[in-house]
Amino acid sequence: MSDPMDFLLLTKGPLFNLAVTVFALGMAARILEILVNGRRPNYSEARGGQWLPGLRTVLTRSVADPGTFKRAPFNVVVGWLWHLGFIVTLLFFIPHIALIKSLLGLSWPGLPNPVVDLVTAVTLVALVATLVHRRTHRVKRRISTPEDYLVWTLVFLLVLSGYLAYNRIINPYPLALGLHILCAEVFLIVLPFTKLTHIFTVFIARWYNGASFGRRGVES
Amino acid sequence: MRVFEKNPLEKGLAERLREHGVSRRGFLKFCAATASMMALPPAMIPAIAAALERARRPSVIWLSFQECTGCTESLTRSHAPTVEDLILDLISLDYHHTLQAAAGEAAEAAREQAMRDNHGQYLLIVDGSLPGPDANPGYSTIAGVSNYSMLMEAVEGAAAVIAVGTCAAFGGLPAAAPNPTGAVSVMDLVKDKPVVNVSGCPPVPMVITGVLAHFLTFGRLPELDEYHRPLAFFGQSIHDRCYRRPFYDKGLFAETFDDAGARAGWCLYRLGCKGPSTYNACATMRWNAGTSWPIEAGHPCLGCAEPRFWDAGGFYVPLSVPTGPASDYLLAAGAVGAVAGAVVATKARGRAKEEAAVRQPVTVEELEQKL
Amino acid sequence: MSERIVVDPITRIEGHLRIEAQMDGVNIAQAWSSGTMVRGIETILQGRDPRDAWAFAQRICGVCTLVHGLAAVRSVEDALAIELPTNAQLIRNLMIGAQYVHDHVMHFYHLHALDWVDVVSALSADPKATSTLAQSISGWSKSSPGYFSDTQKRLKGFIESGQLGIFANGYWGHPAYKLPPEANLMAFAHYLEALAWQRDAARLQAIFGGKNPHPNFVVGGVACPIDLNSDSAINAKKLAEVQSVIASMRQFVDQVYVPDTLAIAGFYPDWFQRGEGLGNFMCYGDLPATGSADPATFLFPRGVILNRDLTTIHEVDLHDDTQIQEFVSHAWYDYKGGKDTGLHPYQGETRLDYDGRGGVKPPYQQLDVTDGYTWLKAPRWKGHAVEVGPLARVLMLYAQGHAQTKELVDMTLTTLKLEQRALFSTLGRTAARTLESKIVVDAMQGWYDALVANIKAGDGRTFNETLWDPATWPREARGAGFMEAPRGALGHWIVIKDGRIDNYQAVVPSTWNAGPRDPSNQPGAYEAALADNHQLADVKQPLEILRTIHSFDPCIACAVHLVDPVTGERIEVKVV
Amino acid sequence: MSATPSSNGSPESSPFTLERGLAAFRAEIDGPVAAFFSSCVHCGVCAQSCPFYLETGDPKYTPILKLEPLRLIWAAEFTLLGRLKGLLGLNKQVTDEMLTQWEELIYDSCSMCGRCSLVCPVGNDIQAMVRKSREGMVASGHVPEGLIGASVRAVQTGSPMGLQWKTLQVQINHIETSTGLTVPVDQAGADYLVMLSSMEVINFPEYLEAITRIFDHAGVSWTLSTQCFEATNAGIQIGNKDVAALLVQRVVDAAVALGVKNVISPECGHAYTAIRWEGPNLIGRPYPFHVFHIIEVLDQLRAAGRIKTEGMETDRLSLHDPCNLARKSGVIQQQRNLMDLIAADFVELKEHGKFQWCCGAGGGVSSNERAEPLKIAAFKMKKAQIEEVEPARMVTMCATCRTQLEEGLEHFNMDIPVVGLTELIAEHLVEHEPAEQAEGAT
Amino acid sequence: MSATMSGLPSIPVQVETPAGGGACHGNALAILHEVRHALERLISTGEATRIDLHALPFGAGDEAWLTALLGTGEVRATIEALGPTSVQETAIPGVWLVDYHNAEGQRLALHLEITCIPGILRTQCRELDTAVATLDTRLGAATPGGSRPLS
Repeated sequence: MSDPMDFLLLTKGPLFNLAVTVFALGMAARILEILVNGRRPNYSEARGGQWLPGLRTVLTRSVADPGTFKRAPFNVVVGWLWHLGFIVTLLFFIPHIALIKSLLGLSWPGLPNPVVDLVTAVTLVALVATLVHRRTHRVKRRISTPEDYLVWTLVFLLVLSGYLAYNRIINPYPLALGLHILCAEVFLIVLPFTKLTHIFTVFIARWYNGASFGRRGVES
Repeated sequence: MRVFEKNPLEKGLAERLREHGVSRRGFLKFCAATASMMALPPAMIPAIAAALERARRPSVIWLSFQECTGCTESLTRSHAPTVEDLILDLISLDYHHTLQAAAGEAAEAAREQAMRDNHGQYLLIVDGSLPGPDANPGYSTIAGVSNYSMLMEAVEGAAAVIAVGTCAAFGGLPAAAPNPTGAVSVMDLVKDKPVVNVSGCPPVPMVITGVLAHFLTFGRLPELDEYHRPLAFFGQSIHDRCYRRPFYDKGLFAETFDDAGARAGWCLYRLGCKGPSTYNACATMRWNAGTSWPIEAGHPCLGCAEPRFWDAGGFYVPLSVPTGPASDYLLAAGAVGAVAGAVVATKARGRAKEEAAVRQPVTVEELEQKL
Repeated sequence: MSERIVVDPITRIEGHLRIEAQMDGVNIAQAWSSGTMVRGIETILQGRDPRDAWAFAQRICGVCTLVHGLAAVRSVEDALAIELPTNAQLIRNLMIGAQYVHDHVMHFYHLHALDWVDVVSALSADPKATSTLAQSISGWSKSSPGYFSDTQKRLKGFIESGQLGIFANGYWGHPAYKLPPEANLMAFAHYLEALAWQRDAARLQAIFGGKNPHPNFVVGGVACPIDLNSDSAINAKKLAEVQSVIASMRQFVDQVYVPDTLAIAGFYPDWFQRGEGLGNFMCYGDLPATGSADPATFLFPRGVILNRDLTTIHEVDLHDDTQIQEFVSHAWYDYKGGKDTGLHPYQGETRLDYDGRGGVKPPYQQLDVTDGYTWLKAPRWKGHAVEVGPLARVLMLYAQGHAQTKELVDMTLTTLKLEQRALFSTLGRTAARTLESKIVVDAMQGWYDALVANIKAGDGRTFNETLWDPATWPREARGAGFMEAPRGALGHWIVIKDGRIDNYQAVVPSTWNAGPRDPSNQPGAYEAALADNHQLADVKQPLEILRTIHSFDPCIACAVHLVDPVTGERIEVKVV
Repeated sequence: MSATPSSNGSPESSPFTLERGLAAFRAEIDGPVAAFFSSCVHCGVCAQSCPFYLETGDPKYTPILKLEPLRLIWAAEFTLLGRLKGLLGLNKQVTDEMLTQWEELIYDSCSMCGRCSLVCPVGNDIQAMVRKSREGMVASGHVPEGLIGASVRAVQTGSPMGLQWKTLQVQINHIETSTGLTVPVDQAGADYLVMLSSMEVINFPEYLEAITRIFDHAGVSWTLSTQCFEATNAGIQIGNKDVAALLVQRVVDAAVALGVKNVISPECGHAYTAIRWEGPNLIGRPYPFHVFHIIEVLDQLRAAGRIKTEGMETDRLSLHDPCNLARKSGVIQQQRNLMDLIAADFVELKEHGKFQWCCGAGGGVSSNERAEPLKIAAFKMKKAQIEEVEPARMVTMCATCRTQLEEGLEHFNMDIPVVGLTELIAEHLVEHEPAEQAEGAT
Repeated sequence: MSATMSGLPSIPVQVETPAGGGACHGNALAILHEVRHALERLISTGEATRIDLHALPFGAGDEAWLTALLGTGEVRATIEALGPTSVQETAIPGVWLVDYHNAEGQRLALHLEITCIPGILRTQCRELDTAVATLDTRLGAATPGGSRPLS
């Protein structure tokens, strides 16, 4: 299996199936773990609704409040930068759209490749910055676990391998593409079992938060 | 590698050409065309001329195994040099089923004669895969001899082996899943002789002749990539050299074969083009005397110069799409996962509830004890 | 036991063919035709996307490089009832036409001519006399004494080099060669010219299909869009190139191929008296005049002629499982229902069983002809062994009173002073190939004009998108894709389940012609033809066998590619 | 700064065990907890909202870190991966040692102000999870002494400070004398049952007087209850639902006994949270009455035109929003409406309303003597805010906040008096003939 | 047998060709920059450059665009050896387009030469060896009764 084309086909075939399987299994389990636990009945007299405030928080929590922005500008700016970069690259790069279409049957217009390329480069720089920040900021350093570094490495390798493959810096291309897909597969496999879960559960968490505060009449 | 030492009386190429009335300018032009064909920079033309002055016709033995004759057909489409120039002036094609006059025993005798006369110096060209040593030899025989035996016998005295076409180079179609005849490539079997793979289904004709011209010109094989393919032709991908690449970069893609994008020549990535992962010379050499090439004629690249391209996902499925039924796995595993998650959560909830039922409330008396 | 002649490899064909002939004195008493290579493409096709099938099927053969691809595409289109845009049908016709003419010319000059032309004899020709001969039969421009002199000089230099290359060990000087040196020189010159010409002719497929060999196709039309204002589509420049290729093809057929055939055939009248054999002929028909696949509009009609009776044309139904069946009683396969049963391709089943079905362990001297002796099956139409190919088509056209065919056939018979009976022969087959090239190349101009007229009328459609997405397909479908390939009737049968290929079967021209005996011991077309009045002047140089076999234009890779499509099982056979 | 464990009793003698604690932790885990832990990315932004971290600079006070015991239990028992790891014995265990270490983090350095819950990018309600964690801490016996004391006193005497009705009666008498008004006691069928907090009664007796005057002015039908006057709930602060439920039940019983329609929570933050939000859930059913904070009631009266004021405070006033009232209960605009009635020079602190900063004393920190240095440290955040706008006086509406503000400002030698909003309103009431007013009241 | 064939009809349809001869897909422009550098080298050091256009990934319109831009200069020559080779000076002095075709008119190579005179135009020194002999032969053939060389 040292052959790049064999390697690519392995990653596009059996390994991808495996990754998707583990991912789907794990992620469904994670979400069910949350939903089945549910919430206890609340007998207090509500001041506001839950559904709309919940959904509102799902959206608004993406934007930091001015005080947080002032006190943690790095977190906010760099966090935004690389998250946005990652999402743009993931969802608006034509080959990714083709992949998603094959998996889910959904499709949408993509962005020009040079734009995605630039965004990817910015994402990589931002990711490096987050690592430096994690190592140097006393709070982040204190609360970081090995998992944080593992996840950082996976995300970085995922973006980096995509960048190298697109710019054809690693050759031959089947090897480069295979490496990128392999990174994506490892990413998918660990996703449900690490903090990467937040990609999906963040919506649930924010909703619960917004609903809880909203019930008490606070826009959270 | 020692070559062309056998027949000192034979004239060099320049002299042979002069004898049929080809002028010096004609010879220089031939050299220019040869440089272009070998994908060498024009600055190499004087060196090529000097080498071709002396070049003699090497003996070439061409074995056809599990093949479709597409590679030979492709060879006959070469316009620089033409197949007639090739077989009359440049090489001595001593065994080739499709072209040779002799048949049956006479044909085999010609092969054996050439192998004896040019022992250690002939070029062995193979097209088609062959059933491996572990497969039933009856799956492919010539003159009652298994392909495997014939290949190994012919390799013994060869200076080098050129595997023409993806079947010979990588197993190709016969080796596609589930490989019903146990087909293998030449490279799988030949370990002690230099092997050049001229892949493609079929190969670009000028790439076949280009490798022969290189051998003829320089008396050695060209520089190879990790798949033993000549770097001069397989060094860059179709995608890197595709004239439609700017559309890829701009994100302009044909969605179907007859839409405005297809008519305007937009990128065929979404129609399944394998150009990015395919290393071949189609984009620059093009086909049939520069007439066109698949992408120019609106069809995505099949990736035919790459190993296992038959099994590399559908031809109309974009390169980034997995080859397996991943979405089925997604659904099935999602369902299983949901059940597993629900079970775990329910179990944990159940335990918490059981504990709550027997829970001992905290009392002030207990708290007081702590004071 | 009397002498058994073995010719293996049969060269100047496509694929791996072995002929064994049982001699009765100087006569061939019986012959056996054996395909000695198998790949298993149908097994490989199982489970794949039907839209991809053409690319796999196309690699069945690189010589008739178009036909299997198109038959595969048509099988899917038949299964899904996809309607073709007019332009796509016309472009396909042009590509098929180019295939015919290209293939037939190459066959005549490069695969067949050396059976009739003694290259060495050309050295003693007088260039001036050659020129006179050439100019007497055709207005072809390359016919000056200087031209023939140069050609002769080149040949001389080549032969004197001592390295004869592809001409080494030919049966030069064999008493069966009858051409005078001048005719040999002219033919040799045309051998080289045809090599050059075919490169140009192949460009037509490249324009529409991207390359040749193995041009590209798509289910539902053609991949090349039409846009007169685009550089990247079929535009006026490319259409003009197509026109120029057609013109060059017509010129070569008219001025070189047809005159050469008649000239050479004139020296071999006895070859109009042997080498036919079966007397049964079959055509599926092809080359629709419009986008529809209605056999009534085909240039080549569909039907069967039995026992040389041109007055009755029998109807052929590809879907009727009692009509076309394949037998393996003398092939290296086994059927579950027993080796003597016959199966229609939709139910087709095959199991590789070399050792169990009489395969002799290589290296071998002789086949065991009492059992399996080939990788070819024996297809039969209602139990009849039939011949397919140019002779079948020309007879069919002739029987139906096709005016141009009648004119061409009658002209040929008159010129060569032959009776109609002479058509049923080795050279009748070769002549039929030449004549149908003329018919097809003339028709190409008509398709081209229709294409241009259609584009001018504002129709630029080349592709029917409606059933491209497998999600739009029925869960199960099956269809038959047929063609008149240059070598004869070709059918691909496909069964589609859940968007994937469930079963795939190809019954190809050379299976009909080169196939072995069936359970009732009826020989295949080759075998019957060789047993038809063949004497060998020199058993060591069986030139006569080559002549008749080559007259069929064998394409053996096409014929042997069958591995169990039902179970997809790979049978491992260990050789003891 | 190292934590000093308060658990002085030997484990054998203690009724609280690790198992009991773990069960209590477990019982608190629900969907939101699972969603929150699943989503945390260790970004550390919560630290930037925590006065205890910001003013000490010690990263161990990062809010999310305070939840580690709860998280470990969730991860091990409520996730598929945790169950699998458990089979292999790979899960990290929650131990007594760990809980001992965490006691400081969960009690001393957290006022449960909830600011972290509002800034967490993934939406984790950290404050709610601290509240939940305290259940486990109590059940496992890892609680600061001060809070235990308060709880015991609250249950045993009815007040965390040991205050008795007789003390309050003295005060009532005094008010009645000074105002000439009657303080209604045990008036069945009154519209409002007014609850008090011991701290107000002891430190800020002017509150009750102010209420008496305002309600009289507005003609509100109200009463006190001898059965229960204490609204604060030490059970909420210590984090035990048994104690909390006991205390809430007293309020409910009193209200039901008098048949009031509404219960007014005093100028005390956590009391409001206790009876307004947690109460019904603690007793497991909805109330037959409504609960309002006094500020809400005053604003309703203002809006109805039933409060008429005259004159304005002319010095620069600023407002401190109690966490429990503003951020955690949505009472934000009401106090501003009231300020507008009486303050000519009202200046907002820069971050206010739901984004206000905690005074540092809530969540039981003020009852936890050991936490004094942390409490003062946390106050620096508030101090900085106050210094920014340089008010002459601070206004607030929570006795704990008011005490902390007074003590803190004094600690830093800042001469800024702190007043309760209710008294401020009372001071500006338009004077009427008492008789007329009394008629209206009957 | 009819040996006639239909004459080549004129191009059947009108095309709106964009000015300049075709669409530029991007690569032609890069070549022009390379030509510019080569010209500077030719001027400063006299070094000639040859660019093989056939080996470049040109789109259908690129070549037309490039040749239209380079324009047509004063010199045009055709060499008949192994098929025609056309040498055309472009409108840029010193930039030559050398187009090699085989006997069937198929293009073998297309070179841009940046030089004073393309090498293939010059008389070949190797052939000068036989020049006198060839002339003598022709003289001999042209002189009745044969003639001896003048020298």
